[in-house]
Amino acid sequence: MNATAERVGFFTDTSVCIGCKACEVACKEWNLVPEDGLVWTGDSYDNTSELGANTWRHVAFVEQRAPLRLDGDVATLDAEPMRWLMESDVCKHCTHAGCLDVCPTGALFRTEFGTVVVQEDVCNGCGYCVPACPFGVLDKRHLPRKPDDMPLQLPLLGKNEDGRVWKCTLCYDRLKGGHEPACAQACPTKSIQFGELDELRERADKRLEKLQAEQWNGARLYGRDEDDGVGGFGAFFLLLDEPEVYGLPPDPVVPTKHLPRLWASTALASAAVFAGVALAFLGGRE
Amino acid sequence: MGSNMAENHPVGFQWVMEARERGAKVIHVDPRFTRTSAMATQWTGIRAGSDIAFLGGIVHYILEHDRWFHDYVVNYTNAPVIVRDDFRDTEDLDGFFSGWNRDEQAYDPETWQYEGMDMHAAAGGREKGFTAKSGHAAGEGGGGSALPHGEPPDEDPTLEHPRCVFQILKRHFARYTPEFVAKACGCSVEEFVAVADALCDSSGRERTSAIVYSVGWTQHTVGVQYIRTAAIVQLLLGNMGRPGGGILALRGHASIQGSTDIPTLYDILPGYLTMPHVGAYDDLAHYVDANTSRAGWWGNFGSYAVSLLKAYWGEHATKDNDFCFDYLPRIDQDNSIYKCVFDMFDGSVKGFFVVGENPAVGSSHAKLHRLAMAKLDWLVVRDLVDIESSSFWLDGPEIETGELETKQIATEVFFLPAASHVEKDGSFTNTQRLLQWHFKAVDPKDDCRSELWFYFHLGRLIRQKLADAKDERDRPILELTWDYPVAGDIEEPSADAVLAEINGWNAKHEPLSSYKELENDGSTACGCWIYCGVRAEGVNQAARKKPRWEQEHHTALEWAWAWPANRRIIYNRASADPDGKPWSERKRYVWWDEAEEKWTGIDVPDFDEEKRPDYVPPDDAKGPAAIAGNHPFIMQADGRGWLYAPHGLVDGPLPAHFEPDESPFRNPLYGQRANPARQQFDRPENPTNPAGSPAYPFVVTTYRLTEHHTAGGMSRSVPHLAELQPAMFVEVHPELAELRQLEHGGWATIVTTRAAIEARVLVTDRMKPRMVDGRRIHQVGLPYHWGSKGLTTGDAANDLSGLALDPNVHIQEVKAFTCDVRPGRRPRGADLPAFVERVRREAEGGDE
Amino acid sequence: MSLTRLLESWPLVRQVREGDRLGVGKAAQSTRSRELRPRIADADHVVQSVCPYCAVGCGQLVYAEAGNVVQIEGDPASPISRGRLCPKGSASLGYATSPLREAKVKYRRPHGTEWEELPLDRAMDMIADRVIATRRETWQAEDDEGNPTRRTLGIANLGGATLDNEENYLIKKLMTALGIVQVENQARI
Amino acid sequence: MTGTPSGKRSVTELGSQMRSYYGRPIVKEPVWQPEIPFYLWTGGIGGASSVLHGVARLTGNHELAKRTLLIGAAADAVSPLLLISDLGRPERFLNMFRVFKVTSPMSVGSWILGVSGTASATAAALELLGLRGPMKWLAEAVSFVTGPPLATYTGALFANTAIPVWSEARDELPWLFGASASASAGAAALIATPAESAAPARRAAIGGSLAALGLAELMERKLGVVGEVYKQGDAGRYGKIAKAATAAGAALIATRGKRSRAAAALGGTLVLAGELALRWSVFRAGFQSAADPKYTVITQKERSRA
Repeated sequence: MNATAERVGFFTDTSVCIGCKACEVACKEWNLVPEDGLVWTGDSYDNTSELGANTWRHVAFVEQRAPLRLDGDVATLDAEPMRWLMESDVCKHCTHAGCLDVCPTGALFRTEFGTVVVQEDVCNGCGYCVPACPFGVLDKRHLPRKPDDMPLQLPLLGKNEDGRVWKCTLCYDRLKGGHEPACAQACPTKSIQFGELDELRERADKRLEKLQAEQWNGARLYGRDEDDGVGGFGAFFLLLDEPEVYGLPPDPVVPTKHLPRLWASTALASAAVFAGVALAFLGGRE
Repeated sequence: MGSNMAENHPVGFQWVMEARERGAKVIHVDPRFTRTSAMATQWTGIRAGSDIAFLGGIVHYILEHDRWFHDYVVNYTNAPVIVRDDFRDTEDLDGFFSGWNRDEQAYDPETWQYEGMDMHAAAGGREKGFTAKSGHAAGEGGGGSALPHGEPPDEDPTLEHPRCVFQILKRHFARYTPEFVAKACGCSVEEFVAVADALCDSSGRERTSAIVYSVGWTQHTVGVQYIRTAAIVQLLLGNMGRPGGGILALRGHASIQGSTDIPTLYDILPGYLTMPHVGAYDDLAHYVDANTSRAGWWGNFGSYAVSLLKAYWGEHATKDNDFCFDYLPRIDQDNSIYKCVFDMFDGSVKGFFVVGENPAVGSSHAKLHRLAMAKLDWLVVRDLVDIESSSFWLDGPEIETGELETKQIATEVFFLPAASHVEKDGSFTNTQRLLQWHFKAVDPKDDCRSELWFYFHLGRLIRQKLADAKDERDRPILELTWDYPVAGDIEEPSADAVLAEINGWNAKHEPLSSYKELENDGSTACGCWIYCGVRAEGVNQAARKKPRWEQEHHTALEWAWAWPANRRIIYNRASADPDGKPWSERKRYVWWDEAEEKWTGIDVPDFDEEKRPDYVPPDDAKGPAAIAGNHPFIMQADGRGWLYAPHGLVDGPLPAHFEPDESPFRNPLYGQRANPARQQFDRPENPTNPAGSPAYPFVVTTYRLTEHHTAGGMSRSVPHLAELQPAMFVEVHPELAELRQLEHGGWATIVTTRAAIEARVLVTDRMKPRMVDGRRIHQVGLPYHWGSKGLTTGDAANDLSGLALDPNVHIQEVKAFTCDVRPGRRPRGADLPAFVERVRREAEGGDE
Repeated sequence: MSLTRLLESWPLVRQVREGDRLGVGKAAQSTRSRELRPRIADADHVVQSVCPYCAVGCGQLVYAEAGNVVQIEGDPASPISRGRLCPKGSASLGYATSPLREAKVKYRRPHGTEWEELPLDRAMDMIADRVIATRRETWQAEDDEGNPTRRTLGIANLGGATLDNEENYLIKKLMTALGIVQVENQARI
Repeated sequence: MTGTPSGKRSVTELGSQMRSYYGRPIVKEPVWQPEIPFYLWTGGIGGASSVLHGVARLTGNHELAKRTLLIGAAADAVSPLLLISDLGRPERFLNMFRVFKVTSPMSVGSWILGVSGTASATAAALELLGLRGPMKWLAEAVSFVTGPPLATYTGALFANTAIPVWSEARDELPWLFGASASASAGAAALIATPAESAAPARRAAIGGSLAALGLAELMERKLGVVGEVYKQGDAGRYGKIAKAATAAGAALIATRGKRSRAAAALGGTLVLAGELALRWSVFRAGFQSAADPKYTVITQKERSRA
């Protein structure tokens, strides 16, 4: 990893997210990600549903019968308080990234910016990274079975014959050109903040203090802790409820955390196979 | 209020969020809990169509508790002015002001005037059968034009006089108590008081607050009066012309402000000059005299008008021929699009240009527009994509229902592909009156062309074809100045050259730098006086793009150009006290510099630079000179902010609460239910849901979503937007879902007496029912983006709404009308009109 | 490429030589990734523009390459938007290059059941003729009382709020000179 | 945890009670096609056959050695084909050898399969050509050594994911797959080998089967709540088939396999089928445990409580 570049990432502050989805569009426009289906879900204003090969930013909408803030003055005015949580989800660019560890081809790699990127010229679509991600971020862009399967596409977008795995690159190409990632640049309220990770973490801690002082209901940081199961996120969040409410795992752990032990038990199992088979030869031919 | 800023102006909303983070209270008063409400420090839900009751309540609260900003109100508003003794208020006449003419169904504003003012010349248009009902009373020019000079004849600085505006205001709003507001709007007394208190607390020398509105206010039969009420609040609290104050109209189209300043509107000429009325004026002098106010900047009406005529007809416009004043067509009726569409329906309108608009989806009573277009001889549609308005004859809803048959439609249709904003140079005037230039990035492809190209070359062709015409009728078009430089293979006219004409020039053809240089002797030409200066020194000021980090002040005066004279806040002399000192250091903006003997500040002062704060106009003063040094509202003849509007409105000098044209309720205040002056079209094609009819028991309101744009032509055709909101839906409360057996995620049919549409059902608490007058009233929410074409299609909400208009500006009421909701999808084909008819029959028996 | 060079380009070898033992970093980086540039770096030119959707007036940077728009994003210099854009503004590229955009004139003759092709100049010529004819048929020189009216109520023009000031100016000027008073726009919707 | 609410329930009420995001999965289901469970099976046969073959050689049971060598080689030949056809970009299968990543069981496995496959193929070819010598000896040795890991690494591959039912079974899967491999390899050999030389195969088949049955049971118990997916849907169905077929096959082999070749063949076939079903059961269980977010949430909440 290039020593000169600082590790960069996102701090997504949901307390100022207006759910406009500019991040989703700016991402797709820049990265030429195809439109992937006109499906109305009825899940509040979310018709994107989840991150995947064709969705690298996803804004979650959760309507709740709960006050946004617990401070007396305004909260008590409304007999039936209501809040509308909005959160722009994205690849976490984990410190210990499951997808990166398990990729057999080296298509996934850690860039000089400390981000995790799939190299589209290397990926052979083995699909191992898909179940290896604790957040369900990566997915395979499937080859269209019949022409009408083909998602509509921009002229700029090449044939979307595919079969490779895709995810947020944190705009690797823009970073190389000294530009901010598309989603962060577009975000009207700077709910999505891009920058050097250390600096973002300080900012997030201050922000949390402020919100807690203002008695925001359920304010917490998610993925900021470097001792968590994935060694902290490169893209972390300020949430206003339990992670799972936003479709996020409460306590994600990188699969390879158990790998040493796993290899050991695999070695033992191999030995056992050998021993077992050898045993089968005792007692000769009868 | 009346705005969903976070959803419809998200990038502008960044400043609101920043203010919230710095401790500002963000209050959202709206029928729906929207993305804006979700960000607000307080959301207060009210019944759609009850905003005047709420705002009037605030006025009452301010006056009742003496929370008004004394120094501001006494000096800068017309509070002390005394009104004629024959004026009668709605409180006296049960919902009518004095001057109501039952036969004409219109007001004669005579009795609303200041004491001592006579009306005879106030509005030339008032003469010879031209009535207030037929449009603008007198353009913008007429305001108080009968005042002998800047000072109104009679006033009482103590505000004690029973007929002074202040006392009239007190009496008028006396019944708008918090209890009344709660009853009429369906909110709680506590919620209302919290809002009123917050506004009062943030008033005075040190603090201000701003009010934001959008079409949530304008699209009512009392839309203008909504905004008037807000103006009264802001004047009483001293929030006009001051930083962090004012009333912000957030407009929905890139250049909708520009298309009003340089109007593609029937009743005004560029710069808000009155369109001449039939038989109203003997000659130019008469026109000018009738529209010139003796005081204020409308005092120079003549210079503006003559300079425009010079811009139009150049050397052909001379003193001897009245500068071709006769060439201007005359109006004598409402020619707004809604009146026009009925004429189209009746066959008297035969040719129609539709450019960058989609009436078949975007206009109220969209079905009527489609039926009307089927009666045309010819139709020209210019857009980026083939929209509902261009192919109504092929796959419109009426083709499916059999109400129209393609073969029977005689309309000849031309669809011409347009150029997008990246394919042409030009300027938008955005919502903050800012002219911003956009540069061309690429050439338009194939037949795609700009509107500039289309109209220039259309005019060129017509002039060619008429070149030998001897008909007197053709002289205006043949003598029109119509020679703009063109460039490229496609011969695109130069937008900069057109802007130069708009800016204007003097006799030596040198560019003008300010409207103050305009003359009425024909020595100057100017296409739009308020834009004069946009090309000062021959430099395109609108194209200035000095980065914000290089700007001297946060006002960023060197980014683009704001009319008038690059002022970012108009009437900003009000940001200083009567002596010309800033009201407070925190809020310093524009002030009188005694040493320099001039006005200065971080914005361009909206005042004569050298006029001392203590200047008192001599009795013979005219025009701007007739405005006193402590009167900031220099476009008004008396230099005051009008708490009471003696002139300019056709439905009353003060706002009063009226029910929407279609409403489940009687008026809680007056026997008169709805605005008596509202514009109605009593025609079979425009039926109305009977008021209070049990067949249409719910209040429906239409709106936009962040992910789409108006009628969808610019968003339903874009893959990355279409997928974000891929279906027409209806928002209902769980109680209503229970009541009407609506399944979340299923389908519902929404029906009015005009049409029935279907939509997916979104059951959400965000559509809270309201307790109004002891009744629980449900509200139904409908986005209006969908139509029958595009990547995502759906029924058009505007099919449901009818045509009842605000009488001042002819804007339709689509923010509050009534409907019924039924479970399941709507009938198909011929069964659909039959179904609507059946429901209408059921409705008979509704009571007025 | 010589065998050694081929070997050196093999990430497995780089893994060992460059000490990226886990093969998750530089060793795994492909040549394409190493040389990757943002496509705006290859644009012929960039112009400052204004968002075509709502009236806030956000600044846009439009990047063009070989006569095509390749990217539209927020203009950081704008004191109004500070480089930010909403979903619609962010979709401007998709808007300017929409798969549904029409590039050719389409014509429907009276009672016609389908669109036909028509050259642009022919269309312009026909439209000019229609205007002249309809104007002549429906001309009102004066009203019943003999007051000059100098207009036609037979033609109407709708639209303008999405257009440029210069375009609106020409529309109003031309229509006024032709005596067409029914000129309207989105101001009412 | 329902998805989109039906009925008159408000989306707001749902949001207030929601402990997942509209019931949507948190981790993605694998994108692997049916080739994979078949590969687990053939790979297992290949790996364990190499071991059988090796020991048979050393113990001089050349009848058995020859047949297990050919079976193993055949399995090793089919396996990569299955893997390649599952790739999104098959033409890029060589990228598997671009790097070697100890953190990726698939990378390690690819190298093992590559080496083991080449070795057994070479050995098999020489065997058929009747050529002996150090070359063949080396090939056989390599295939022998790489056999056991080839039979078990797939267990590590599955366990090394975020799929609850797989990762939570990380202590059992390699063993289960190893046992299953031995059972199926033994069964395959049993079918192909004359009774007089088939005793070790018979014992391997029986032993492997019993071990597999036991380990599967142990795994499901230890999985607790997540284990319930093995009682549901495809995983449940395949699980039942696996248990029945394996048990029946093992029993048949144990009782009649010595005397009747037919019984041995039938028993062997049953065991093979049972082990294939077992692989399918585990495979499908992964999908099912990913599809419902509760398994992810519950396991993680329990872990953080512990």
